[in-house]
Formats: sequence, C-alpha cells, structure tokens
Amino acid sequence: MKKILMILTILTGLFATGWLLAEEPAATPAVCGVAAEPAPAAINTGDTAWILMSTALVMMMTAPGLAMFYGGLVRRKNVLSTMMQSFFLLGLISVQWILWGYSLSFGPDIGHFIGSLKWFALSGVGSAPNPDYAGTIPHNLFMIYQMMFAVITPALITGAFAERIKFSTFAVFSLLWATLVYDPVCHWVWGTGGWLKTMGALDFAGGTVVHISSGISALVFALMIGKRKNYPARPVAPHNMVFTLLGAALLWFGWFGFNAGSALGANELAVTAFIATNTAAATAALVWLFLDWLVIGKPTALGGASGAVAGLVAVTPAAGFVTPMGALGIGILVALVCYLFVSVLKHKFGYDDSLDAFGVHGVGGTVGALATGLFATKMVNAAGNNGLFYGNASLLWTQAIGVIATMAYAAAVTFVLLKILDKVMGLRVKEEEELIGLDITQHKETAYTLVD
Amino acid sequence: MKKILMILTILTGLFATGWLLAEEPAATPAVCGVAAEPAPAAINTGDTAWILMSTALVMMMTAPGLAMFYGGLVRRKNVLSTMMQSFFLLGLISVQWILWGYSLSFGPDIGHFIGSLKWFALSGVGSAPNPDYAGTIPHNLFMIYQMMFAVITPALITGAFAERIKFSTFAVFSLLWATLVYDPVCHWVWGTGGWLKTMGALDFAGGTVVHISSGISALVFALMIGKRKNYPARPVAPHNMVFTLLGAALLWFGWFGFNAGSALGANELAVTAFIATNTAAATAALVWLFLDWLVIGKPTALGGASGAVAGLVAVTPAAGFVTPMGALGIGILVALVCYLFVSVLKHKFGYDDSLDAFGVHGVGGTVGALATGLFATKMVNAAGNNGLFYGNASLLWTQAIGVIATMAYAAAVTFVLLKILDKVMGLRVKEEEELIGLDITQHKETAYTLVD
Amino acid sequence: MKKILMILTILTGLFATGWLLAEEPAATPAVCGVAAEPAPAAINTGDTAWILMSTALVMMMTAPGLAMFYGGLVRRKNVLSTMMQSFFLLGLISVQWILWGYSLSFGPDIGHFIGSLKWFALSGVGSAPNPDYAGTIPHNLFMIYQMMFAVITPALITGAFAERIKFSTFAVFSLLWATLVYDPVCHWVWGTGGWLKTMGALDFAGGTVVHISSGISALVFALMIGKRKNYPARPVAPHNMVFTLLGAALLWFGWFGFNAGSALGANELAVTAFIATNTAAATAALVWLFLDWLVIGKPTALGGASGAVAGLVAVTPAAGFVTPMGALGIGILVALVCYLFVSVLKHKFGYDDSLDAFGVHGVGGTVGALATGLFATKMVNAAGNNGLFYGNASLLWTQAIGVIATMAYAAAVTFVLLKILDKVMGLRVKEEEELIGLDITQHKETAYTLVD
Amino acid sequence: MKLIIAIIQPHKLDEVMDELEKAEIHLKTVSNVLGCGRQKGVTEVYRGVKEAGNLIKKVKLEIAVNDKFVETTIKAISKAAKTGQTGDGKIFVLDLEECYRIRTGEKGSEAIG
Amino acid sequence: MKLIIAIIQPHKLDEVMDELEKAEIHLKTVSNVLGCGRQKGVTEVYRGVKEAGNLIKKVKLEIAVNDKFVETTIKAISKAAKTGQTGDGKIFVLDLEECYRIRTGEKGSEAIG
Amino acid sequence: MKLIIAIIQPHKLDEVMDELEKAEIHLKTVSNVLGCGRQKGVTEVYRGVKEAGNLIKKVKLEIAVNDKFVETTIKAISKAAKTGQTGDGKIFVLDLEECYRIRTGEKGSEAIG
Ligand SMILES: Nc1ncnc2c1ncn2[C@@H]1O[C@H](COP(=O)(O)OP(=O)(O)O)[C@@H](O)[C@H]1O
Ligand SMILES: Nc1ncnc2c1ncn2[C@@H]1O[C@H](COP(=O)(O)OP(=O)(O)O)[C@@H](O)[C@H]1O
Ligand SMILES: Nc1ncnc2c1ncn2[C@@H]1O[C@H](COP(=O)(O)OP(=O)(O)O)[C@@H](O)[C@H]1O
Repeated sequence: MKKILMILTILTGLFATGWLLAEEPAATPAVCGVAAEPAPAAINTGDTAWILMSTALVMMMTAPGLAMFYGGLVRRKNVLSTMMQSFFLLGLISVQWILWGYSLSFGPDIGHFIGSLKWFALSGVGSAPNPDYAGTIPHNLFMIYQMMFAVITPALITGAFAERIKFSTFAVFSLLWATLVYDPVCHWVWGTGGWLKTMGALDFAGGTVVHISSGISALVFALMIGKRKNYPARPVAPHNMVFTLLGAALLWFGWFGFNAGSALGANELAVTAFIATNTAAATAALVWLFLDWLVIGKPTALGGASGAVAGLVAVTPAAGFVTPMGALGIGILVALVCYLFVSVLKHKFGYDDSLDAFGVHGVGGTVGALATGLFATKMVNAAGNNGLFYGNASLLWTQAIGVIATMAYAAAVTFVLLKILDKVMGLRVKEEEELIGLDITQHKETAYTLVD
Repeated sequence: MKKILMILTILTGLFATGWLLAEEPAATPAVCGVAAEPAPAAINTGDTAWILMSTALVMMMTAPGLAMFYGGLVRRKNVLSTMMQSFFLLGLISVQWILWGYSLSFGPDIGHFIGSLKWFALSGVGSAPNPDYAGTIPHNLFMIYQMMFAVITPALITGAFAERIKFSTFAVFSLLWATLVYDPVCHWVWGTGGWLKTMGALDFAGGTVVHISSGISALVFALMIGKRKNYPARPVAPHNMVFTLLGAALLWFGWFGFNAGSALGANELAVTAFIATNTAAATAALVWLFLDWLVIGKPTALGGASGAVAGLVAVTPAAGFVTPMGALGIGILVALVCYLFVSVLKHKFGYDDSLDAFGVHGVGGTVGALATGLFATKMVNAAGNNGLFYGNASLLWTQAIGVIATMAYAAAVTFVLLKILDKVMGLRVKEEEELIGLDITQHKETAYTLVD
Repeated sequence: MKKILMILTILTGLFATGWLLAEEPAATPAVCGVAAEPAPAAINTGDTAWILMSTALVMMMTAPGLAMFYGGLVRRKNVLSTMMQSFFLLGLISVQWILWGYSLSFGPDIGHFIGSLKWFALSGVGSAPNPDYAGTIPHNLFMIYQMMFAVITPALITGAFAERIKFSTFAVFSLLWATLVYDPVCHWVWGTGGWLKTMGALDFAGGTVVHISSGISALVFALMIGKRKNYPARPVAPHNMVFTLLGAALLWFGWFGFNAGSALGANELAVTAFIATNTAAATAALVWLFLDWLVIGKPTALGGASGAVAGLVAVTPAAGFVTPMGALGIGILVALVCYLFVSVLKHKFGYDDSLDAFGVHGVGGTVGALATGLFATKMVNAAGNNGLFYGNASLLWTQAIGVIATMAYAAAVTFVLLKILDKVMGLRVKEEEELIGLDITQHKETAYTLVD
Repeated sequence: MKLIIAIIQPHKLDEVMDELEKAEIHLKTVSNVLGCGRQKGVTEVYRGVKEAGNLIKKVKLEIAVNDKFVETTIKAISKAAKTGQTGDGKIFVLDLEECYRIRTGEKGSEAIG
Repeated sequence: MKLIIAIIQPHKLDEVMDELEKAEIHLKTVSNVLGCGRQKGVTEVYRGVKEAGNLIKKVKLEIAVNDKFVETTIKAISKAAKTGQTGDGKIFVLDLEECYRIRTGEKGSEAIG
Repeated sequence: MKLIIAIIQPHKLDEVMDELEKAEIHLKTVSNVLGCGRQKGVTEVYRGVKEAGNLIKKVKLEIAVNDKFVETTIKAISKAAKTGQTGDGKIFVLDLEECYRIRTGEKGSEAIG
C-alpha cells in the first residue's frame, strides 16, 4: 500500500511537471524555438550529423551493448534482472538528466563544485550553440549527447551487485547516485568553472567522470552488499558467452561515438580519437589473449572481450590527446594491469565484484587517466597538454589529483548512501530469492522457456 | 506445378525489367548522372550524411530490430517464421518501392489521393534535390529513406498473425497491402498534393502513415485469421526474452533515424525530434514499469520494453513539433492507454493480436496523433502549428480526421483483401502444421539444435 | 616454454615499438598535429561525418556481424572458436594495418605492385587530406576506413576452415596472408600506381580486393585442410539460426558503410551506391527464396540470408557505377550463380567449404566484378566507365584480367603459406579435439551452461 | 508402484496433460528428448543439404503411480497422444520399488500422489 | 543394485551434490526437467497474461548404487534438498539388473562405483 | 524386455548410432545430461577463475529391447563408445515390465521394435 501511494505520488508529480512545463515555453520563447530565434552562431551540419549519430551510438552502448555483455556473464536465472538494470537506467536517467541532471552538471557554476538549477527542465537550453561547450552544434544536442554518458555510468556499476540486488533499492540508489555523485564529478571535470577543469586535468571522453567514478563506487558496493551465496566456492560460468561477445562488439562499435564524438564535431580531432580508440582496444585485446596463453595455456574468448573493453576504458580519457602509438602503449599497459586485478588480485582480496565493474572500469579508468599524464602531447591537440614523455611532469600530477579526488568523493558518497539504504530498504534480496533467481522473484519472468 | 510456373513467370518478369531498364538511362540522362548534371540546388554534405545514416538506421529497425523483438516473443518452433517475415519484407518492399511504390506515394499527385506512375522504376528520380520534399539532399536519398518506412510498416502487422499464417498468403498480402494501403495513405499525408497534408494534418515521422495504418490492419487481420489454437487457455510465454530486449533496444536506437531523420537534415529540428524521441521512450518505459509494479506487484522486463516501444510510437507524429516536456507528457499518456489495451482490454475482447501489433502500434499511434493536436507548438517548429494546449483547438480536430480516415480506409481495404485471399489461398496453415510449428512446416528449418 | 618465449618476445617488441614511436612525433611534427598544421585543403565536415560513421559500420560488420552470422552456422561446441576468429582479427589486423599494412597497401608505389614502407607506423599519415585518395577528409580517416576492409577480408576466410582449425596456425596464417596477399592486391586495385588501377579495372568497394581474394583463398584452404570428420555423411545443422539471421541483418546494415562509404564523402555517389547496395541485396534475397521454393518446396530463412549476402557481395564492386536497375540485374544474376555453387556444385565436387566462404564470397565477388563490366555506365559515374551493355566490351575484359590475376596470386600465395604452415605448425587440431569441439579444447570455454 | 515413461510428440503435450488431469493424475515430470524411430522427420534443408532428420524432437513424461492407476494413466496418455501416424511414441512401464517425498519424508504409496 | 532417481529444486543442486560427496557417493548423472506437482510456481506475467506456471524447473539426478548405499544416498539427498515447502521433490528407487563400465568392460557392482 | 540406459561421451554419439544401426537396433531415445564421475573435465577458465568442470556434458540413450537383443545392444554401445579413457560412461539395464506403441495400441514385445 505504502509503495502504491509512493508510486502514485511520483506519477502525479511527473504528470504535473509535464503539464506545467508544457505551458512554460512562453516564458522562454527564444530558447526552444527553432524558427523564432535568429541563430547567432551558425550551426555546422557536418558536426551536427556526427554528434547526432554519436549520441545514438552511446545510447546503444547501454542497451543493448552493456545489457548483452553483462547479461551473458550471469546465470540463466538472473539474465533478465541484469539486462533490465541497464534498460531501466536508460529510462530513469534520461528523465533525471532533462529535469535536473544536466543543469547540475553543466549549468552555471556554483563554487567550482556543481552547476546551479537554473537550467532545470532544460529552461534556457535551446538550439543556439553554447560556445562554452560546443560552438558549432545546437546546445541541446550537446545536452542529449552528454545524457547518454550519464546513463551508462550508473549502468556500469550494476556489474558489481549482479545476481543479488533488490530491484527497488537499485532504482533508488541509481537516482541518488546520479544526482549526488555523477552530476558533481561531471561538473568538476567538464563543467565551465569546475575545479578540475580549471586546474587543467585532462579527461577527453570520461575516464574520470565515467569509469573511475563508477568503478570505485562498484567496489564499495561489492564490499557492502557482500558476496553472492556460495561465492567463490562455486564459480559462476557465464551462461551465454555468445551474448557477452555480442555485447563486447557492440560496446566497441558504440565507443566510437563515445570517444570520437567527444570531439564534438566531425573534425581532425574526432579522427584522432577514433584511431586512438580502435588502436587501444585492439592492442589490449591482443595482449590479454597473450597473457591468457601464457597463464592458462589457451587464449579465451572472454579474455579477448575483456581486454578490448579494458583498452577502450583506458583510452577514453586520452583519446584526443595521444598519437596512435601512444594509444598502443596505453593498450598494452591497461591489459597488463587489469589482467592482474581481474584474474589475480580480486581473488586474493576475496571481494565479489561479480562482473568486474571495478576491475575493468575502475582500474582501467585509473590507468587511462594516469597514462594521459604520460602520453599526451600538444602535437596531437594544441588545446591539450604535454605529458611526462613529452617533458612535462606536472600533468601527471594534475591527473593524479583528479583520480584521487574522484575516488575519494565517489567512494564516500556511495558508502553513506548504501549505509542509509541498507537501513531503510535493505540491499539484498532474501537468500532463498537469490537461490531461485532474480528474474522470477524480482520480475515474475523467466528468460527462456524449456519446452516449445 | 502451378506454383512453379507462377514463380518462373515472376522471375522472368524481374529479369526482363532489369534488362529493359538497364537500357533505359539513355532516356533520362540528366537524372541518374552525378557528373553529367550541373546540380542546380547545392547538396549539403552534413544533411546528406545524417540522412544516409538515418536510412541505414531505419533499415536496421526492421531487421534485426523488429525481427528480434517479435522473434523472442513467440514459441521456439515459430521463431524463424516470425523473423523471416521481417527479413522477407525488407527484400520485397525494397523492390516494390523502387519499381512503383515510391511513384505511387510521392509521385505527381492524382486527385489528392495517390501519386501517378510517372516515376515508375525511379525514372526521373535522380540526384538533384526535389525541393518539394527536401531541398538539401539528393532526391534519390529522400526516396530510399522513405523506402525504409514502407518496409517496416507491413512488418509491424506481422505481430498480429504470428504463429499461424501461411507464408505464401503473407507474401501476397504484404505486396498488395503495401501498394493499396501504404502507398495511398503515405501520399495523403506526405505527398505533395495529398489531401491530409493540404488540410494541415501533422505527422512528423509517421504516426498515421506507419503506426495507425499498420495497427488497425493488424486488428482486422487478427480478427479474421482467428485465434491461435489453445489461445487463450494456454498462454504463450516468450521463448527468449533476451532476444526481445535486444530487439527493443535496437528499435530505440534505430528510432533516432526514424524520427530525427525525418527532419531531413542535420539541423535544429533533428535535434528537437531526437530529444523528444528519447524523452517519450524513457518516460513511457518508466510509467509502464510503475503500472506493472502497481498491478502485478513487480516491474517486468517485457513491461519496460513494451513501454519504451509505445512511447516511441506515440512520439513519432509529434517529435518535430513538441517541447521535451510535451514529449514527457506524451510518454505518460501513451503508457497509460496502451497498458490498458494490452493488459486488460485485449483480454476482455478476446481477440488474439498475438504480439500486440494493434495494442502498441494502432493504439499508440492514435494517442500520438491526437496528442500532437494537444502538445504541438509553433515555438518549436514554425512550420508546424499550435495544438490545444497552445490555444488552437482546430488542430486536434484535423488530427482526428486524419486518424479516422486512415483507420477506415486501411481497415476496409485490409478486410476486402483478406476476404479474397481467404478464398483464393487460405490464410492459416493446417491445424497440425500450427501445432508442429511454422519453422519446420513452412520453411523446413528449425532454429536450434538440441545436441551438438 | 618455446611458446612462452615467443610470446614474450612479441610482447617486448610491441612494447618497444610503442615506446619508441611515442618519442617519434618530434620527427614528424607536421603530420600528427591538428592545430600545428595549417590545413592546406579544407576538410568537409559532412564528408568526414559520413566516413567516420562508415568506418564504425564496417568495423561492426566483422564483429558482431560476421561473428554472429558464422557463429550461428556451426555446432554448439564450436561457436566461440568461430566468433573469436572474427573478434581476434579485429585486434590483430588493426595493429598490423597501423604498423605496416596501410603503408604496403597505399604507400608510395613500388613497381606498380606494392606500397613502400615509408608510411610505417603511420609516419607521414596525418590529418591533411591526401588528394590521391580522398580530398575532403583527413588522410588518417581514409587510413582507418580502409583498415576495416583489411580486417574483414581474412575474417571471411574463416568460414572455410571452421570447426577444425588450430587457433595458433590460424593466427599466424592470418597475419601472413594479410601482409602477403591482402596488402599487395589492395595496392594493385586501389593504391596510386597499382597496376590494375592504372589499367582501368573498376572495383568500387572491394569485390576483387575483399571478396575474390578471400573467397579463392578460402577454397584453397578448404581443400588443403580437408573435410570435417564425418562430412558430408553427417550434415551439420546450424546450431542457432537466430544468430545467423541477426548476423546477416547486421551485415546488410553495415554494408551501407562499406559501399556507400566508399564514395569517401556524403555526396551523390554515396547515395547511388547506397541504393544499388540495398537493391541488389533485396533482389538476390528474393530470387534465392524463389529458387528454394522451386527446388526444395519451401523458402528457407537461411536461403533468404544467403541470398542477401550474395547480393551484397556482388554489388560491392559495382555499387558506384550502376543504375538501380543494373543493381537489380546483378542481384538476380548472383543469386542464380551462387545458388548453383552453394547448393549443387559444392556437393558435386565434395570439398568442405564449411560456411561457404568461397561459394558466396569467391563466386559472388567474381559475378560482381564481371557484372561491373556489363552494367557500369558513365551516366551514373563519369569517373567510371561504360560496360558491355553500354557499348564498351573492353571493360569486361579488363575486369576479367583483374579477377584472374587476383585469383591466381591469392591462390598461389595461400597454397605456399599453407604448405609451410602445415609442416611447421600443422593446420588441424587432433581428431579427438575436433570431436570434442574447439571451444573447450582451444579456448577452455563453453558457450552455454546447461543448468543455471 | 510403477514408473511410467512415455515418449510423445511435443505438440501433443498440452492435450496429454489435460487428459491426465481429467484422469486425476496430477504429478509428473517432463523433459525434452530426441527420438530415433520409424518416423521420418520432416526433412530440414540448409543451403541444399538435407538433414536426414533422424533425431526428432519428442517429449518424455515420467509418472510414478500406484498400481491401480497404471491402466488409467496409460489410457489417458494413449488417447491424447494418438494421431495414428508413425512417431506417436511409446509407453514403458517399470516396476518402482520405493518412493519418497522429500518434503515430508513419507514413503511408499502415500508418497507417490 | 538400485537406480535412484531424484527430482529436486534446481537451486538445491549444489547442496545436494555436496552432501552426496560427503556420503562418498561420487558418481551421478544430472539433467534438467520440468515438474508438474502440487507446487504452484511463482506465477510469471507477460503483458498482463499470467502463466499458470504449471511446469516448474526441476533438476533430476540419476544415481546407480550398490544395495548397501541406497539408504545413505536417500538420506543425503533428503537432507540437503529439503526446505519443507511443496515442490521439494521426490526420490524413486528402481531395481537395477545390470551395470557396465564402458571403459573397462567391468560389470555388476564393481562397475557401479 | 529390458530398458537399457547408456551414458556416453557426446562426441561418440554418431558412432554409437551407426553401430546400433548395424546391430539392427533402430529405435532409441536420446537426451542431454551432465555427468559427474571420475573424469576430470577439461577445466574451463573464465577471467582466471577455474571451473572445476565437475559436471561434464554427456549424452544419454534409452533403448527398450526384447531380451534376446540385450547383449547385442550392449556390445554395440560398448564397442563404439569406448575410448579407454575415464569418462567413457556406463550402461544400466533395467527390467521393463510392459511396453505400448501409442499409434497402434500394440503391447509387449511386439510393441518394442
Ligand atoms: N524401443 C525403443 N526404445 C526407446 N525409445 C523408443 C523405442 N521405440 C520408440 N521409441 C521412442 O518413441 C518414438 C516414436 O517411435 P516411432 O517408431 O517413430 O513411431 P511409432 O511408435 O509410432 O512406430 C521414437 O522417436 C523414440 O523416441
Ligand atoms: N508421481 C510423480 N511422478 C513423477 N514425478 C513426480 C511425482 N510426484 C512428484 N513428482 C516430481 O516432484 C516435483 C515436486 O512435487 P510437488 O508435488 O510439487 O511437491 P511435494 O513433493 O513437496 O509435494 C514435481 O514437480 C514433479 O517433478
Ligand atoms: N553410479 C552412477 N550413477 C549414475 N551415473 C553414473 C554412475 N557412474 C557413472 N555415471 C555416469 O557415467 C559418466 C562417466 O563416468 P566416469 O566415472 O567419469 O568414467 P568411467 O566410467 O570411465 O570411470 C559419468 O559422468 C556419469 O554421467
């Protein structure tokens, strides 16, 4: 009953907002109107075409990309629950972002820490380019492009608590986390006035904002929710590796929108980022396969996929600042480090980061952020900076500050959130529900029938 | 034997056409030639890039998008037959469109009702932009972009007769339906001179043309072909929900090409439509999940997917005319109405619209067309109109006429077609074939092996 | 031990290269730098957007496209091994191309036969357009677009030796084949100075370079590695036709990037190629289905998919040179010929081209190359030529020379390579491993679990 | 007590289940199997290659019953599963020595129902 | 020799396997089945349509043992598989006439273990 | 009449089927099972985690035969399924009390073949 009331309230709230704001454009005639407004800065159609497409690509990374990648890795009885988490976030964060997320992240700066609510419900976010962010595409295109980053980031965390989370808790956590962790960190790094941006930390497409913030939160979550029943005594084999490979390939495909799209135009920088992205993914996949060959005697398909994703993660902050050979170096580096974490250290420490959200995104993002401090060069991007290998040690230092600050902040807020949610709603399903599986107990569905 | 002769005739016909027309360009030198023709209106490469990509996206919606979405919902023994219907239409309508479909839909107007056959076999449809339709991209790009809409529309209907249709009847029906229903309705709404267009009915990306026309025909089909054996006594659980979620996500992804592509350029309008599309899909998914939570106690993955698709359907006619908040309102509205139809009313009425082609596309399209009459505003698109909420009641009325006319026409023609086909070829497979499954009986294949 | 040493050496080599070259930009300041360099020829953002996207699409064709298409066709126990071959090549050839592949293929001509190593590690391949290849997009965008062609070509061959190849041999073979076959043939046809290009052979998007070279090599490989155990006595049914249909649809989708992208801009030519591509695929799918209907009594889903792929293959060399009706003719032609090869002749000859790499790509590519000599017309592309049907018999002859030269060269080099590799490493796994399946024996994984 | 094993056509499962319900046989275990018998399956064809179809999808029912129910059970299955065409399947009857209900620990004929 | 067939809840498989190991019953064969019994499954709902859930996923164990192990085996299974709720499953015991080990050609009670 | 149950290596299925055909044993039912025995499976490894592989894919054959065919059947299976390595599997023989052919209503040893 309480639940029903709660839901009704939310529904009514949404309704009201919808209605109310449907009336509002009168108040902001100049911003929403395409025709009404004499576009001051001209929009470049080529740049716009590429960012429209990139937005679609990044959307596709969450679902089906990540949904299939993660879905294949869990057991048959939990696949829908896992996929649905990604799918649900696409809905939830899309609305959150439009209402307040974008404003908090990119709105007018408050104390270098967060954006104001001035752009609530996209008020003031119209077609005219915002030269602070992207001078040649509509401001609201920049907004929705960034939305897809806000969507995928909490989706990455779902890998840490797969197969045991309560759906309702997950929903509430994600909304709070997006608002309290993602939006501020995004503002620090990319928002005009954000303190890390001002300091000169480089994060081309979200190594810190997306991967480190989610990765470290995943670790905290994994520790606080505890291990899956019978883990690690009974290892969980991926129930459908084909889905996982399909997901990995779609992630690679979508990542071109993620990284090359971050050039915010169809320009030389986009091409640079595109090449770096592909090179790092390819290299890391190869190195991971070689490591598999060395360590367990055979190259594994999951190894290839994991390596590719790790490479993509690590090159994310660097993509627009490094040469192809720099990307190759990053690919090698991240494969070595992530392999160590995922295949060795995790088992030493004994936490159950079920699908390696921390091991790949947290660790890979950190490697990438620091590697940017090594491999970045102004020859590739004059708007960037030189890294250690190009004679500038200070960048590495700045990068490290970004990493540490993000880690500390995200971990702390996640910790507090989970403490509270644990009290109020509980994090885990009941043990019996976990054994029976989340699909049937949390969603009243099963993924596969057994007889026709 | 008769069948073989028939097929041979068709093949020969195709051959002959191919040969004949291969000789024809001499007659239309100026239109096909890229270099030969001094392009009068300049083509914008950014707009062209975006519409090329949008065309590919809309193609992908039919297969694999819809094919996977529908394929997962049927039983194991019918999955290939279901997927193949989408795939087959991609082949069939692509050829139909090039030969006569485009000409009937967009060719020179005949009595506000249909296009003439003057553009048969694309004669006269060359690279030079046709400013009636799109002034900055090649005319033949507009042609192939529109082709993908003509392809997916009959594919939507296949949800109504899944698991019992005769393949040959389906093939003939689709060809006739595309020619007799889709092409005229398309002309009414979008063709220069079409009566609904002239009247001022708004249909940005095909709420009426695509979703209402197919949805109402699906209902007629479901009623006339009758229920599946044992329905509803033995409900059919989706045999593979992962495929359905994958399909739903691909539909969402492709819909950006569908709606934002309908701006026919990489411009501000495309961005508006893109945002509206994503917002309505996200909102409707959330609302549907909440309704599930209320009604059956748990949010379901299929509910999330259904909601998203319903949202996408409803925002289709409105995408280029509404604010983001308008899209949010449409998302809420359509989720409520479609939920009612799909989960409650269908079972009351007792027809077997197997995969809810009518419940989602017919109903959702109608909600969208009418909601356009509520939420549309000239502030978003000066070329549009104001809806009821912006003080103009007449638009709602115009929209209603469009809905009713399309419904009446599509239902009537579908009814007559099916009456005839029932006599001539029969609609359903034999009961035993239905029980054994369409894959093996209609296509001599099974989707999955049981031992390696 | 030897193996470990070998791998370590390679790893160190990669490392060293990475490091070394990370230092290198100083030597080539003007080429990598975006800002440093006063771009002489202006880059067109629309063209760039389209080629960025096309590159992503072609990447996606290999994985997940081809990986799913081939993966569904093999047995349950070999699906990962099959998919991984495509995935692995994405890694391997991406690195090969950057280091030396691109230079050999497109670098400064040596004797009309091959490019020099002057562009090793992309030295000299920067953002400035290279008007020899594409005047309106960055040179390095052309480079990475072409990379994706180099990736998919050896991946096509994997269809010939599926279910029995030794993974290590496959890896070495692919690297050598890419270097010794693909790179030279690519240079002949597309490289400035290449002898076939100079001679006037037309190959719009790679009928000769991609499909004939891989198809004929596939045939040689199938003959030399021998049949699968128990073939053809026990036919292998596709273990998951849904995956195969999904893959086929993704290939169709990606092929728009392949063919329309080969216009190297978002221009009229791209649209021409896009339409031709879709038309040929659709027509060939329909014709194949009709043939199925005639020959075995029912249209099959695999038939539709095979027809579509055959149509796409055949239109590849012709896409930018033919009218839509020409494409329709090509679609009919290739379906007839490939049907004959795949369904009849292969079984007559008795070789085990397991997934019809030769039957579809070799044969289809040849049909396409020759049909270009029939259907090409300057009215479509003034930079092309007229074919036989437009009164110029000599083109057909030139095309035939291209086909024969490529076949002879590719077959010969493949033969020698395999002779050597058979001695040094062995081509096949042990019989027992083949029976148990390659997934578990070559990769220590299985694709699917049986109990939750 | 007997253990009855029936191999039937998959598309007859629903009817067999209904008929068993009518006969008050409520408990059973079902699984997928592949049968090799007289029946020539509908031949599958992949790119012109005919799959002899010598392994055909079937459904297996396992039903433990007290002796007096054996005949009813067999009749119910036979009635519903019969089409008269090859491939209808077989019913096997085995002697069942003992039976336990895990939940209660009951055994013998009490446990069976 | 007996052939013991147990139908259990799928999520109890791990525990049952462990308990059998402890009881030194190492050899067994496992498969997926669908059970139809007293237990009402958690109802599945698809677009408002309730799946009665009358076929519920179960796991079947087949264990051939020498006579003296029968009791131990049954106890082990019962202990681990029991939750006390309907659906826990059944154990059936059949007489096993003969048993061969393919690898060695051994037969009888030697072959069983 | 006997019911013969054989658990064999999946990759030996084709050979076993052939050998049974030769021995004129045409009717049988096949299914997928997981075996837990002496055999250590090829260990699977996922991101460094080793799957003990204690449940290994096997194929189960069920063949009902008249008494005089028991030996032939067992020999045929043993011959074709044997590799000499652990994991080759087992053959179990149960007494079969009755057998019905659904299509004809025949029973007993007529029905079996
Ligand atoms: N002797 C047998 N042993 C095991 N299974 C059998 C036997 N005879 C028949 N079956 C099963 O019953 C199915 C139907 O048998 P089949 O010979 O095709 O039809 P019918 O019983 O109508 O002659 C077979 O596919 C097989 O699964
Ligand atoms: N007589 C029987 N014959 C075959 N299988 C049975 C029989 N009784 C029970 N089963 C199997 O055992 C499972 C559990 O039985 P159920 O009646 O649901 O619970 P319980 O045994 O706790 O009363 C059933 O789903 C079915 O698979
Ligand atoms: N006592 C038993 N009960 C049930 N199944 C058995 C038994 N013994 C063996 N099996 C089955 O036979 C398979 C092979 O047995 P295993 O011990 O691995 O090899 P081997 O028989 O060569 O020693 C097992 O995986 C299992 O499925």
